[in-house]
Amino acid sequence: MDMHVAVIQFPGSNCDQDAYHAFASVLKTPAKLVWHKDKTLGDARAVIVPGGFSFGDYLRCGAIARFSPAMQAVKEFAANGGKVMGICNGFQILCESGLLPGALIRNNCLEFRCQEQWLKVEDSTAHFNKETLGQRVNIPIAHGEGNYRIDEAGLAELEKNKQILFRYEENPNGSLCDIAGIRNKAGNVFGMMPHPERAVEPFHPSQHGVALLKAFLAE
Amino acid sequence: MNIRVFVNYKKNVLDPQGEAVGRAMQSLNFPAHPHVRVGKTIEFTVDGQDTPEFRKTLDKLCNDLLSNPVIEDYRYEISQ
Amino acid sequence: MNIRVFVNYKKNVLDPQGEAVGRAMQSLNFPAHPHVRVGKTIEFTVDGQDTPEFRKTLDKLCNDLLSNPVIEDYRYEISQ
Amino acid sequence: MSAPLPPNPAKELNVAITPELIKSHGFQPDEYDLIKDILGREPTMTELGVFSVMWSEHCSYKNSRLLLRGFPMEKKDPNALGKVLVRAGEENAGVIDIGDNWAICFKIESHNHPSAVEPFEGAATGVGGIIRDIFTMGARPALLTNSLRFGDIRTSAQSRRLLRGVVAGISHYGNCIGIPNVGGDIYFDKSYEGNPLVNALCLGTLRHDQIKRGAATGIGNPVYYVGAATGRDGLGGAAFASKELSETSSEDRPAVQKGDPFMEKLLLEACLELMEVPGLVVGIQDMGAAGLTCSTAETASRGSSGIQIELDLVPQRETGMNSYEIMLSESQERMLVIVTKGREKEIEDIFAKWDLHAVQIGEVVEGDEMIVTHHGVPVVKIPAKRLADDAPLCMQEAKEPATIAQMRDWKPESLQPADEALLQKALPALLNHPTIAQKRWIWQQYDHMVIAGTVLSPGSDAGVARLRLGDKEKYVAIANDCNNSYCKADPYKGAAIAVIECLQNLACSGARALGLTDNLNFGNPYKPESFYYLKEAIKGLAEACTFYDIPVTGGNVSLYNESPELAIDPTPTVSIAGLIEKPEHVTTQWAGRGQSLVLLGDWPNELGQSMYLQELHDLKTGAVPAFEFGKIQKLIDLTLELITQGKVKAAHDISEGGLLSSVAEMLFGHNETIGATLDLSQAPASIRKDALLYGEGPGRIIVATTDADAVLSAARAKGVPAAKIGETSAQGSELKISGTALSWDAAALRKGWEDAIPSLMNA
Ligand SMILES: Nc1ncnc2c1ncn2[C@@H]1O[C@H](COP(=O)(O)OP(=O)(O)O)[C@@H](O)[C@H]1O
Ligand SMILES: [Mg+2]
Repeated sequence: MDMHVAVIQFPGSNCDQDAYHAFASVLKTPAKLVWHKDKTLGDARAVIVPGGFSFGDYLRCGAIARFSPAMQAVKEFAANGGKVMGICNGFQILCESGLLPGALIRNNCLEFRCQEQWLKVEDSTAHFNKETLGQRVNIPIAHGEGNYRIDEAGLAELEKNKQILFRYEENPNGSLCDIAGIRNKAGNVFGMMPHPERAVEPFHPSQHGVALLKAFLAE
Repeated sequence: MNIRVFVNYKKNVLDPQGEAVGRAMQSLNFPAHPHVRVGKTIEFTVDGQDTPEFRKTLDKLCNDLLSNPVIEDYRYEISQ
Repeated sequence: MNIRVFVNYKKNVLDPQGEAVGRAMQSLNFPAHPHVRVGKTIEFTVDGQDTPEFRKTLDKLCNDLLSNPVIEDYRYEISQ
Repeated sequence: MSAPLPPNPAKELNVAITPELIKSHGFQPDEYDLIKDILGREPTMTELGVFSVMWSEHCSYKNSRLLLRGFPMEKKDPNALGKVLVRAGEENAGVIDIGDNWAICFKIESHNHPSAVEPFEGAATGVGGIIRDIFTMGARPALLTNSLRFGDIRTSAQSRRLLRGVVAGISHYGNCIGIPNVGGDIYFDKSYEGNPLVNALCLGTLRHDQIKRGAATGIGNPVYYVGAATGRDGLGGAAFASKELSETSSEDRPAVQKGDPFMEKLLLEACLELMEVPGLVVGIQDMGAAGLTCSTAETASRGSSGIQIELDLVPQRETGMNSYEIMLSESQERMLVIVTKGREKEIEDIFAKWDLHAVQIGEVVEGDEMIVTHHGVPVVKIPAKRLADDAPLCMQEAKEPATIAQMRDWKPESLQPADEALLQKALPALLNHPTIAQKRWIWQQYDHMVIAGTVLSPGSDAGVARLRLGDKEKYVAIANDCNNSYCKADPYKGAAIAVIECLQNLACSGARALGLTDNLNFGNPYKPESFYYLKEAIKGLAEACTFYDIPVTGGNVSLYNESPELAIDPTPTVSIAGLIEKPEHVTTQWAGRGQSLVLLGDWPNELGQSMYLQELHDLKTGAVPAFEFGKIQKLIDLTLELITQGKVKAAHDISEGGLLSSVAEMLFGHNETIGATLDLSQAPASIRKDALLYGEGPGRIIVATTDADAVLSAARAKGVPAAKIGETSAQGSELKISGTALSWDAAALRKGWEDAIPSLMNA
């Protein structure tokens, strides 16, 4: 069996199919949907925790999803060095799970924002950098709670370890230091509010998501 | 027992909703200090006794589910 | 004065958030009754005295801004 | 005479049916006689409630159904693309063939009154309701749009509050479920002060073999209730004014329903999964208004069967609800499903996967009656078909309002010719009017990109979505419209123009129309003037649809949109869905640099009911612009032909704000604002300058092209008047009209247009 990208489906996920198609139909990479009650990820080469409103985003975004059995499997997968990316709600879930530092709170405008979004690419890893992705990328956002928060020590850590992946050119949500996406210290867990799976086809705002998702999968 | 859990942002965490409420109060000429904090209450009932064990379970619930310790504090009230 | 306003859904209004939290508690085997209600607190300070006039202004604020009287009830606590 | 039913287990319901109760349930004395005739006895209190909701305006279309019979329901050629597979009124929503064994299912619905009471929840549950109508049919929702009307947000804080709440509510519900909102329309006018309109549309896709019917058939088949528990939601309505009907005080009976989009998302996924299982689902219907009553009565009626349910089995959120309350509750996110007997475990397992309960509450029975028991005691026993289908239909008296002739007779000559100063100032004034200004403040709060299929986001003439259908792809476009001033001045023409404008919007986007859904928002039908508007508007829609061969596949009627002081302007909102053959045909309204602008259609030459008159002369008057169906057909065919031949780079119709406003909008490009030099010297000298620049009316499309000659000769061949009216500039952003001193900086115009709504809403 081919190694596949596992896309976790929670009740309330709504970008699971989009992420699946970005890999399966656009990148032509085998992908598989994994139900949140599953205890294993099968033969996954990487995991996507997709966007949406898992469990209605009630209480706090991602607060309930983190207890799903599949998230325990994701934690083990990440602990063994497996690659995990959380997009939007997935980013929130990874923060709630403790797989990524910090937290995401209400946009400072208090409204949902759906728009094209230019991001400054930071030099973070051997694959996530200006050389592979370009100086700036246009990746849409769609969220009500994308305002990234972390304490001073945590922020200093992020900067020191080059854990910041992207910053907003024009900050849409009040996020600290314009942070749009980060990775963990080890460099195998990624989280970002913008939606790369909405930037992969000719009619999308850009096709910058293709390189981005490839960089995520790159060994 | 009736349990009421109060969850609030930690003091130094920005509270966008609180700020907006503060601004709105000012524009209504309500004489409050603009520093407003908006928090959550979660109320439920549990059969049983208020034992130290129970408090331990409740603390775990508050830490794991009802609040996010990275940005929030909680406290609770237990009444019969 | 410190003022703390509590806003909750009226008794018979559906509280989807409370229900979701109730289900989550159950799946974590926390022994609460599944009927959970989630509410809001709004805290702020005001210079001045707790007079009947002040309470009138505060009630107006609660009705106009802090709660939605169609589906929510409020109450407040005033402390010095 | 039939034997009376035993006493209701809830003693508060065992009351005599007084004339007051009959009246408070909305019945005329002769209607009550009909009920007694159907039952062969006096109704019980619960039955009175059941009849009142089934025979309400909302469910039975009492005052509009006879008029609606004028709509074309099918294509003239039944084998043409766009064949109607499920007709208007047959089911929860109509279905149209789009080829390759696939179909679209779409409908619009209003939630005006709830939104006036509680804008956030009212709008949110409106979105929830229309989404259920679509997935009930077996279709997966693919897009949403909304048609909104509010008072003037420049002067009315109340209207700003309503707008803010409504947009937040739509955003809350649609975003959570994950259906892109790709467009809509919105007008601001004093007539909507206190009476906002909130019409929500959903469009879904399905294979022909996935179409589900809301029919209860097969004696012994179990009837399931799925979704949220029933509470006393929405029981604050008229029938409940008499408080003896409930033990609960009115304060505890929320007049508005509260929605739970998460629950709806689970229901949607679970129901679609359920319907994929061959032969499992016999019938399915959502519980909208008067949920349990309507769904049981209608499924039984459609299946020509009897149905029996026990209310003790109905999941309840509150204690002590009586049969009247349970049957009339408007709790959201509930469905009724009838499955094949013996396959109960299959439905229960699918719902368990989604953490939902499917509860059997009854079964399909012999005979033709809807039987409801509570604690085992029969409380309702009504012939289902007669309850569902025999509501009295009325034709009210119609009288042409005097204002119609007054406005028609207004003479543009009574207005001084506009001097250049006025012409100069009019453009920014119009572009800053909230009705014309950019609506981004609204749609940036909607997730318009989820599903990753949005080809044209809100902001151009129509929304366009790529549909992923098995291994096929198709492109669907949707446009919404309705100009209230036109409809007030002439409901027949106004309604026809709404259809025309949708067709033009679709053509400008490269789409051919398939079918129409409409929402008739009017005042009290018992007022002859109000009824006249309704009747004439329906006639206008019907004639336009018949001419253009666009079947009406469903819609909604919302009457009584008035406060004691004021009725809304008549507002038959129209939405038309269309198909775009190839992705390369998708066209926007944004011109590029160095292109020619060509006007297709006659030169603008009318001022009546224009935004220019309203804004710059404070006059809401004049005749509604004239049009000829046939000429517009040619214009639309020409536009589509030019687009498919690749001769057109951008297209935009002339609507509110006239020619100059349309040109300006074409210059407000995606990446930059460009300029243009217009040359209108070919226009007949007899046309007033203000009418030429700012007059409105259907039948005109401006296209941007790099081959003006080809466009002009194609137009000549088709017999469509056409004239080159200018060129976009190679650099800079000046918009000017040669031979005049008129000149604007398009970038400055754009700023005013973009800031108009946010500056009002964020103040
Ligand atoms: N309520 C709304 N929701 C979403 N989009 C809207 C809404 N109102 C207007 N729009 C979008 O704004 C754009 C301009 O609308 P409108 O001014 O009605 O243009 P037109 O006159 O060309 O129909 C359209 O793309 C439309 O879809
Ligand atoms: Mg319009």
